[in-house]
Amino acid sequence: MSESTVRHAPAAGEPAVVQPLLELRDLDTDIALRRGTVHALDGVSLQVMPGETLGVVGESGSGKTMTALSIMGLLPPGGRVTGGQILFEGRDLRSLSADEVRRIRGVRMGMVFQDPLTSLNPTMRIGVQVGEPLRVHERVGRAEARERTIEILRRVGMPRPERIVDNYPHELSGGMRQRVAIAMALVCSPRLLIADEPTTALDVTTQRQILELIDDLREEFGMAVVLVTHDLGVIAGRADRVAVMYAGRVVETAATEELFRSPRHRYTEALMEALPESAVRESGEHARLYSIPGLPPDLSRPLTGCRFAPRCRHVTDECRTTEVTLSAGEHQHACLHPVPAGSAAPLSRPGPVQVQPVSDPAAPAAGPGEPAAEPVLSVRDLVKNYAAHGRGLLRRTAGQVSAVAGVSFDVGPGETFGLVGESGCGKSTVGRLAVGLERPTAGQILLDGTDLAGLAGRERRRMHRQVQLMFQDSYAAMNPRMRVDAILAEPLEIQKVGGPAARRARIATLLDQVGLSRRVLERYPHEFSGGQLQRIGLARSLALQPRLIVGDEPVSALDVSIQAQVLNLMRDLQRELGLAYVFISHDLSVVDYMADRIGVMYLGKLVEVGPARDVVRAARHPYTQALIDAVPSVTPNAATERDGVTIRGELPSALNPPTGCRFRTRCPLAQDICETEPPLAGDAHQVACHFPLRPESTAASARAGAAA
Amino acid sequence: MTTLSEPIRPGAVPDQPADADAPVRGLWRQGLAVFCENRLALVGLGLFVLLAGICFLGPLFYHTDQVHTDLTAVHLAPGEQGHPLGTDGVGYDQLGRLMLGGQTSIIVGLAAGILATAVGTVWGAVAGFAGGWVDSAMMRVVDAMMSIPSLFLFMLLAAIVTPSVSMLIVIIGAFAWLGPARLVRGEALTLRSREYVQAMRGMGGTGGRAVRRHIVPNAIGTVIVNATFQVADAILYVAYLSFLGLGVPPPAANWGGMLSDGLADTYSGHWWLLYPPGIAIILIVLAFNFIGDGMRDAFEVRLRRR
Amino acid sequence: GGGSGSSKDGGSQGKDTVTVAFRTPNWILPISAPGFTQGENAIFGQALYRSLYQYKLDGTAQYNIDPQRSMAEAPVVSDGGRTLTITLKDNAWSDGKPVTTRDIQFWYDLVRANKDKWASYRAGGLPDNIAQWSVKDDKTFSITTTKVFNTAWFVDNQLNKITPMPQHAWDKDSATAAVSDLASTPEGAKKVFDFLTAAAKDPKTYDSNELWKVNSGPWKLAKYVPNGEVTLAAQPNYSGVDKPRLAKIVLRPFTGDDAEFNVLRAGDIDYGYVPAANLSQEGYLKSKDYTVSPWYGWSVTYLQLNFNNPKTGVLFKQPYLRQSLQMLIDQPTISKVIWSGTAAPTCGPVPAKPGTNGADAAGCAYSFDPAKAKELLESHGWKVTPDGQTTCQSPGTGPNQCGDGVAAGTALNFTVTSQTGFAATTKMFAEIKSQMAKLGIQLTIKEVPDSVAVTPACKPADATCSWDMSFFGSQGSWYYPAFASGERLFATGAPVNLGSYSNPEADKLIEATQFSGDESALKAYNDFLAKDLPVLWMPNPVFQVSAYRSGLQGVEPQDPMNFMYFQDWSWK
Amino acid sequence: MVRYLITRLGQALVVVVLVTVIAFLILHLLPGGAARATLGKEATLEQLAAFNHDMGYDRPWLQQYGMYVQRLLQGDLGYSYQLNQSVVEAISQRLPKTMVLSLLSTVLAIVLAIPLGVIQAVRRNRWPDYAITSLSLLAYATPIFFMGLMMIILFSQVWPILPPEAPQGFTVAEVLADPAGLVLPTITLAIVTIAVYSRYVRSAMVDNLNENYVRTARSKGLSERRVVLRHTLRNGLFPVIALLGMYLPALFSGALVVESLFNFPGMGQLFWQAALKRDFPILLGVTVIISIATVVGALVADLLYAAVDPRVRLQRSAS
Ligand SMILES: Nc1ncnc2c1ncn2[C@@H]1O[C@H](COP(=O)(O)OP(=O)(O)OP(=O)(O)O)[C@@H](O)[C@H]1O
Ligand SMILES: Nc1ncnc2c1ncn2[C@@H]1O[C@H](COP(=O)(O)OP(=O)(O)OP(=O)(O)O)[C@@H](O)[C@H]1O
Ligand SMILES: [Mg+2]
Ligand SMILES: [Mg+2]
Repeated sequence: MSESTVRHAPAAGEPAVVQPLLELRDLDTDIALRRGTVHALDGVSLQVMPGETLGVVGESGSGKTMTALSIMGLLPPGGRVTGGQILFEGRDLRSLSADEVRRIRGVRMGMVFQDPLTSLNPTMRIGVQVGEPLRVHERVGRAEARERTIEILRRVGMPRPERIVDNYPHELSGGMRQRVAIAMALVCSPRLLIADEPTTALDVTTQRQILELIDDLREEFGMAVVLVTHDLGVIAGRADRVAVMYAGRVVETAATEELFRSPRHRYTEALMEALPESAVRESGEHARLYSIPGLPPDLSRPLTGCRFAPRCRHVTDECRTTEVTLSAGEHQHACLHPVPAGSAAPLSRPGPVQVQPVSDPAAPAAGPGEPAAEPVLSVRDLVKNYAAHGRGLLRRTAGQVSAVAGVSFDVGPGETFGLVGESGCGKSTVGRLAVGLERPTAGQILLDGTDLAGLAGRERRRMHRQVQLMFQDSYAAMNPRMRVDAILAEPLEIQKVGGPAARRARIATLLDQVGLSRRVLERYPHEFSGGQLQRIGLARSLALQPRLIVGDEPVSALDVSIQAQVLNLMRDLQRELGLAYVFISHDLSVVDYMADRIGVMYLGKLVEVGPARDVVRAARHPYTQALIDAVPSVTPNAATERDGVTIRGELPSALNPPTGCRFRTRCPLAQDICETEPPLAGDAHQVACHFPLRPESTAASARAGAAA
Repeated sequence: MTTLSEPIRPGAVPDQPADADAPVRGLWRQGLAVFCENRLALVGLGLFVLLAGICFLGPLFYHTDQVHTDLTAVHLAPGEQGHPLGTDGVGYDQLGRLMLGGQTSIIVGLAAGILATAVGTVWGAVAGFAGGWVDSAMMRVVDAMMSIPSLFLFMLLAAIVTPSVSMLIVIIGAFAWLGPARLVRGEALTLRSREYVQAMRGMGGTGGRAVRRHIVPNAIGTVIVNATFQVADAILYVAYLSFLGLGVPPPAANWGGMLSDGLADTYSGHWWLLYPPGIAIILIVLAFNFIGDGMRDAFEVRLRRR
Repeated sequence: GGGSGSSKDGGSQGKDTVTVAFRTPNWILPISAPGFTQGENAIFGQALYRSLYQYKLDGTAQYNIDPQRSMAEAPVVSDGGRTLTITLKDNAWSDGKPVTTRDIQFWYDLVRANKDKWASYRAGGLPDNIAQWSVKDDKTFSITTTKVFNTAWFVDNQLNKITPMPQHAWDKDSATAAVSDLASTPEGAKKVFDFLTAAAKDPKTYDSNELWKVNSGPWKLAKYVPNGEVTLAAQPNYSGVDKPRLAKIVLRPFTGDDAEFNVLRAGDIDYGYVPAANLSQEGYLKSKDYTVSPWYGWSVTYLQLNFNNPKTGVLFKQPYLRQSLQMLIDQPTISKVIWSGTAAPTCGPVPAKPGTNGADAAGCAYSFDPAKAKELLESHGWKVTPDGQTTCQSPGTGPNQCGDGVAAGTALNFTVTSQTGFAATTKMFAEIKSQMAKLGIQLTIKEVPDSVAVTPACKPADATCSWDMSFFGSQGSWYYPAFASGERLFATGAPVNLGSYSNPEADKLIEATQFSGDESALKAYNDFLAKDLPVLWMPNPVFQVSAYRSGLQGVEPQDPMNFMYFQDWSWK
Repeated sequence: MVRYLITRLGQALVVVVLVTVIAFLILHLLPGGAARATLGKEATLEQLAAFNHDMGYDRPWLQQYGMYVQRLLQGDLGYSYQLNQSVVEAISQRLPKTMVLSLLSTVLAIVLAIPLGVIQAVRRNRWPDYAITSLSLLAYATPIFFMGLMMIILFSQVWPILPPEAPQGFTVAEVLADPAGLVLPTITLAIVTIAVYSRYVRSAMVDNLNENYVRTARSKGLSERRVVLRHTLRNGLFPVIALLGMYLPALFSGALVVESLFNFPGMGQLFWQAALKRDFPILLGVTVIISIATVVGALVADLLYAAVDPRVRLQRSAS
C-alpha cells in the first residue's frame, strides 16, 4: 500500500488488510511514588499502521510521554506497565524477554526525546553516540560505523557531517542536536519512530525544518511515526491520524482532517476553541478565548466516570458515574454527549489575506492601539552589549554579545505591544531593560517621559511602581520558601505602601482580580500548578498598580487551556485597569491575539513594527513572513498551501553578528546592497528591509496620519 | 578529614503538585516526613538521643565519684565491686567516666561545629555577595588555609595554646569553617542570580533585602546540613588531637582522650578502657552523619516540584 | 635498612648482631653543642670516642672511676688538693696512632677557646676553674685548679667532660688542609672548632667523612641515616680491654611508644623498652623469651615550685605549706599502683644508691599524711574546707598565722604545668589533684609538650613568671653525674634552679660538697634539702623498663648514668 | 588555554604566599620560644640568647619573614637545629615515604571506591546501597588510629601474618622492597578514603543516572551494563578527578596518624615532632611543601578534569 493512500483518508477496513505495526490494548501504566501511585495510563488503546503518522495530543500530564515510554519500556523509576498488551509486529512486548525487547527497542524502534540539550551524552563524541546502536546491534566495525554515521547525519541534513562526528553535543545548536537525536534513532532504520515533543524546545523556524525532516525521512524509510505533542498545529500539519489524550486516557481518535473538521469529544472541541487562532477576529477587537475551567484531575486518586466531566460544559450526572469507553469505528470517541457530527468546525480561520487593505472603520480608530496619548514607555535606540565571558579553557577572544542593537518603539497607555522573534534575539533583554533590571549600554528608556538613566535612589525605587515584569517561569520567580501571602506582600513592603492591614486588604483584592481563593495564601509556590502560579505572578506584578507590565513569555510554559485562562485574565485586567503591556513571546499566534501592535526582532534589531493584523496578515519583512509561514496552523495540511518564504539555517551567533542587514545571511532575497544596514522605514507599519515584500498598507499609513 | 557533606541528591521521583484544595502542609512538616522516610536518619537520631541521654541524664541516676581518685581500686574488671564497666588507672568508675567524657565530646562537637558553620557562613556569604576582587581575595585565603592539612593546623594551635575545653572549641572552630565558607559562597553565587531575586529587584528591592529575605533563608538548609557534618568531624578532631597528646587535660575527660589513653592499655587486658570509648565515638559520629544525610534529603525534597 | 624485611628472623641478622630500639643520635663531636646533650648522643659518643674517665657507682672504686674502661689512671692529688696529676694508659686510635696528652691538650685548647659554644660550659666551671694546665710528657699531664675543690666532686663532675680527640687527624680548619698545631693558638682553635662543628652539623656525612673514621672507642660507624637507622660495627683495632663481642649493633628509632611496643611484641627487636602502661605484658614478653628489667637511673624526680611567682610565690615560701603539700603526695602508692612499681619515692636531692631502689619511703622526711597536712594548715591559720576552697583566715607572721605576705582570704589555687604524652604522669597528677582537693587545695593541671620551655627561671616582674608548679620528670627530673651534688639545681641562681629557690643554708652546704673533701658534706646537704623542700619530691621513675632477648648477655647491670656499653653484650 | 593556565597559576602562587604568611603568623603566636625547647633545661641564658640570635628569632617578625621568603626563593627552607639537618634534607628524606603511602592508598581507594559507588547508585535505596552506605560511614566514623590499632591487633598479633610496622627504608625503592610491611598502613589509610570517595561516586552516579541522556542510551537498546559503564560511569567519574586534588590535605592528615602508628617516619611525623619541640623551620617547611603539593595537585586535577570533560567549558562559562 502506497504512502499517499495512507496519507489521505485511510478508508475503513484497510487496517484489517494490513495488520497494524503497533497496537496498544487497554494499556495501564502505574508509577509508584513516595505517596501513593500515579495511574499515568488507564486503558490506552491505539493502533499505528505501517508507514503512517499517528499524532498524539493532549495537555501536559495527559500521559503522552508515558504512553511513548511504556511502548519503549523506558518508564521512570517506579514506573510499571500493569495491564494490557503492547503488540509490536504482532508480538506482545510484555511477554518477551527483557533482552528481546531491548533488541527490538534498538533495532526496530527509535525514539526522539523532547529536550535536545539534555538527551545527548555530553561527554561522548557525536559520531560515537550515533554509531553506537550499529556497533552494538549490528556488530559492525568502528570504521564502517563511522561511515554509516556520517551517512545518516548527512541524511538528516547535518552540514559537514564528517566534521560534526568528532564534535561534542554542547558544540552544536539546539536544532542541530535534535537532528543528531533523530539520526541516532534512525541509524538502524527502524520500523517505528516515536517522537516525543521533538520540536517543543525549538524555534518555529527550526521546528518547521525538523518536522519537515521527519516527514521526508518517514517517506524515505517507509516507517511509521508516533508524533507526540501538545501543539494541535503541529499535529494538524503532519499526522495522518490523531489520538487525543486526557488524564491518562485516549478520548478520541480519528483521521486528522476528520478530527479537525468535526471533533466529537467535548474536550477536543474545548481545546480547539481555546486556541488563540480561533478567537482572532478581523476586527481588532478579538473574541474572548474559550478557556476550560479547572485543572486536569490528579491521577494518583481513584477516578470514576468521564475524567473530563468536572471541566465539561455539557456534563450530566451520568458522565460522573458511568465509565465511558471509546466508541467503535474509524472515528472513535469516549463521550456521552459528543458534539453532533457534521456541526460547523470551531475554527473559522481565513487564509492569508491579500495585500489590499482591510477597511474596517470601527476597530482601529477607537482601537486601544491609538498612540495619540503620551506613550507610557518609549524606547529610543536601545543598545545592550554583554561581555561574552571567557569559555573555560579555550578562552575565546572575549568579544561582546550584541544582545540588543538600537531598538526604538513606543507603548501607549492601555496598549499591548507584542514583541516576537526567535530565541536569543534579545526579547527578554529588552524586557529586563524596560523594567530597569539592567542598565542599557546606550539609548534611552522613557517612562512617562522621564529617563530611567537619570533616576537614582528613591526616584528609581518609585519608578519600579510604574512598570513590572512578569516572568515565563513563575515558579523560578518566586522564593520557594516564602508563602504566597509573603510573596504578594513583598512589593508593597519594598515600596512601603500602606500598613499591614492595608496590605492584607490589597492582597485580598489582588486575589479576587486574578481569581484565586483566599486559601492559597498560606501555601508555598511548589504546591501550585503552572496556571495558578502564573496568576499569582500576575497578581504580584499588579500589586503596585503599575501602568505597564512587561510579560516575558508569560504563557509559553502553559497548556492551551490554561494559557487561555491567563490570556483572558490579562485582557480583562487591561480593560479594567487600563494597563499597558509589552507582551514578549515567540508564539506568533498568541501575540497576534494579544497585541495591538507587534514588533518583530531579529538578532537584537527590530526588523518590522506595525499594527498586529497588518504585520501578521501582510508582513513586509521576509523574516516576518518566514516566521508566519513557519507557525504550524491547525488547518489540516496547511503546510501544502504554504508557498511563502522558508528560511534555512539558524540564528547566527550574537557574538559577532553579520554586518548590514543582520538577516541577510539567511534571507532568500539577499543581495549586495543588504550589506548596508536598512533603516526602519514607514509610517505606521515600518520595516527595515531593502526589499520589502509589500508596500505599506494605506490603512496603516492612514491611521498613522490620523495619529500625527 | 574532609566532611562527607557533598550534595547527594535523592531520586528524581517528583511529587505530585498539590492542587489548590489539598490540605496545607508546612515546609517543616514535609521535610520531617521525608526525613523520617530515611531509615538511617531515624537510626542516627535515635542513637544521638540515646547517647546524649545517657551522658547528660545518666549521672543523675548513676552516681559516681569522678573527682576523687582511689588507688586501691584501679583497673577493676567490669562487675567487680559494683563497677559495671570496671575502673580505670586511678580508680574512676569507667561508666561514669564515659558519661562525663561524653558530655565533653558532645559539647565540644556541637559548639565547634556550630561555631565553624557560623563563621564559614558569614565569610562565604560576604564573599559570594561582594563578588569581584573582594570575593577572590577572601577565597584565596580559604584556599590557602585549606591547602594546609587541617590536622596540622590544629596541632600547631594545640601545641601553642594549652587546650582546655573552650580552647579546643575555638581552635577547631577557627579552622573547620573553611568547608562551610566555600559551600555557602557557591550557594550565594547561584542564589544571587535566581529569578526571584531578579523579580524582587524589579520591584525596587535593595541588595540587603535580597540577602535577608531570599538568600539566607534559602541557603539555611545547606548550612544546617553542613553543620551536622561539621559536628561529627569536630568530635573526630578532638579524638585525633588527643591521640597526638594535645587533647583536653584531666580530669576533664572526653571520649577521644579516653580512647587514646586506652590505646596504651591495648595489651594490658584492660579492654574496658579501650573499646567502650572507641565504640562511643564511632556511634556518635555515625549518628551525626546519618542525621546529616536525612536532613539533606529533607531539605531538598521539600522544595522539589513536579 | 633491616626493617621488617629482616624481622622474619626475629630482628637479629644472625647471631653477631643486635637490633636496639634507640633514638637516632645526631651529634658526633665529643665537644657537645647546646641542645645536643641527650642521652643517645652521650652513648653514641662513648661508643666512638671514649672519655678520659668512665665511672661506675657500685662504690667499689675510688672516686667512682671505672678502672677498666677509663683511659687514664686515677689522678694523683698534690699540694693540698689543688693539683691533680693524671697518667694515661696505653691506648691507640683506630688508625694505630697512640693516644697521647697531645690529644687531651687538643681538647683543652678547643674548649678553652670556644667555651661559649660548649654545652657543658658553666661560668666558673671547667675550664674557668683551671689555673694551670701543664703537660709533662706524652703520657702525663697535671691540672692545677683555682681553688681547692673536693676531689671526688672535681673528678666526677668536671674531669668527666674531658675526651681525648685525635689531634693528628683533626687539627686543621678545612678538609683539605694539612694537620698542624693550629689549635694551639686561640684564633687557630676557633678555626678548628668551627671546622669540626660544621662537619658535625652535616649528619648525612657521618659515615663517610674521613674525620670520624679515627676513633678511640670500641665501635666504628658502619652506616648512618639521619633520623633513621644507625649501624655500629666492631672496631677491629680497638685498644681498650673491653673488646666488643658482637660484630654489629643496629640502632632503630621509633615514632612512639605504641609503635615500639607493637614491634617489640612482634619480636622484631632484640633490645627495646616496655611503656609504663604495658608493664602487665611482662608475662607475655617472657613467654616470647624476653627478659624484662627496669633500668634505674642515677636521678631524682621533683615538682618544681616557682618561688618568684608574684602571686603564689609567697605561699611557696612558707615551709609549713610546702610540707603539707609534700604530705599529700603518696609516693609509695603512686609508685606501686600508677608506675606499676617502676618508680621509687624520692626523699631528697641525692639519689638512693642504685639497686637499693625499694618502693618504700622509709627514709623520707615527710611521708604521706593528709591528716597531718590538714592539721599543719589549720595550725597556721587556714580554714580548711574539704572539696571546697581553703582560705587564709589569720594572716600575719606569727607562729600560728599564714605567714609573711599572705593576705587574708588568700585561696590555695595552683596550676601545675605538666608533660603531655605520659599516661602515668597524667594519672599521677589526677591522684595528687584529688588528694589536694580533699584539703580544699585547687590544683589545675595543664599539660604541654615541653614543660621546661614554658616554665623558665624568672624574676617576679617577668611576664613568663606566671607559672606555679612545673613537672618534667616523667623519665626522671634530673640525672646526676657520678657525684650527686646540687650546685646546678638548688644553689641560688643555679642554671637549672627554675623555681629560683634560694636558701643561704643550702648554698653553704652545696659549697661544702664541692670544696671540702669531707665525705659527710654530701649527706648533710641531702638531709637539709630533704627537709627544706626546695621542690616537692616525687616518685622517681626508672629510666626505662628494658626488654631484651634472654639470649643476650652483658646487658645487666644497666648503668645508672644511662650509658650503654654495647661492647659487653653478647649472644649466649 | 594559556590565559587560563596563567590566571590559574597566578592564583596558586597567591595561595602559597598566603600559606607562608599564615604559618608565620601562627608560629609567632607561640609562647615560650623555641630556644628553651631546643636547648633543654640545662641551657644557660647566654646560650639561649646566642641561639635566638643565630636563628634570627630576636628580630621583628616582618624582617624574619622577609629573610625567610628570600631564602625560600633560593630553594632554602632553613636549618633545623634539633634534627641537626637542613629542612630540605629532612623533608626530602621523608617525603618519599609519605608519597608512597598516600599514592598507594589513594590508588587502592579509587580502585575499590568506584565499583562500590556504582553498586550503590545502581541499587539505590535498596539493601546493597544501605549496607555499603552504613559500612562506609562506619569506616568514616572510626578514628584512624583506632582502626589501625585494630588492624595491628588482628593481623600481626592475634593472627600474625603481617608485620606491625611499615618498611624502615628511606628511599622509595627500599620501601617498596618490603610490600608486606606496606599492607596494613596502606589499607588503614585507604579505608577512610574509600568511604569518602565511594559516596562521591555514588552521588555523581545517581545524578547522572537521572539524566535524560541515560534514557536516550537505553532507547538505543543498550544493555544496562553498557549504559552504566559506557555512558554514566565516565561522566560520574569526572567530579572524582577534581576531588582527588581537593582531598590531598585530608590524606596528609590521615597519613600523619598512620605514620606514627606504624613507625613510618614521614612528613606527618616530621611535622608532629617539630610541633612538639617548636622546631619552627621544620614546621614552616613542611607546611609550605605540603601546601604547594596541594595547590599543584588541585591545579593538575583541574586541568585533567578540563582536559577529559568537554562539558567543563560550558560549566565555566556558566559559573
Ligand atoms: N517520573 C514520574 N514520576 C511520577 N509521575 C510521573 C512521572 N512522569 C510523569 N508522571 C505523571 O504521569 C502522568 C503522565 O505524565 P506524562 O509525562 O506522560 O504527561 P505528558 O502528556 O507527557 O505531559 P507533558 O506534555 O508535560 O510531557 C502525569 O500525571 C505525571 O504527573
Ligand atoms: N547575562 C547575559 N550575559 C551574556 N549574554 C547574555 C546575557 N543575557 C542574554 N545574553 C545574550 O543576549 C542575547 C539575547 O538574549 P535574550 O534572552 O534577550 O534572547 P530572547 O529573545 O529572550 O531568547 P529566548 O526566546 O530564548 O528567551 C542572546 O544571545 C544571549 O546569549
Ligand atoms: Mg511529555
Ligand atoms: Mg527570553
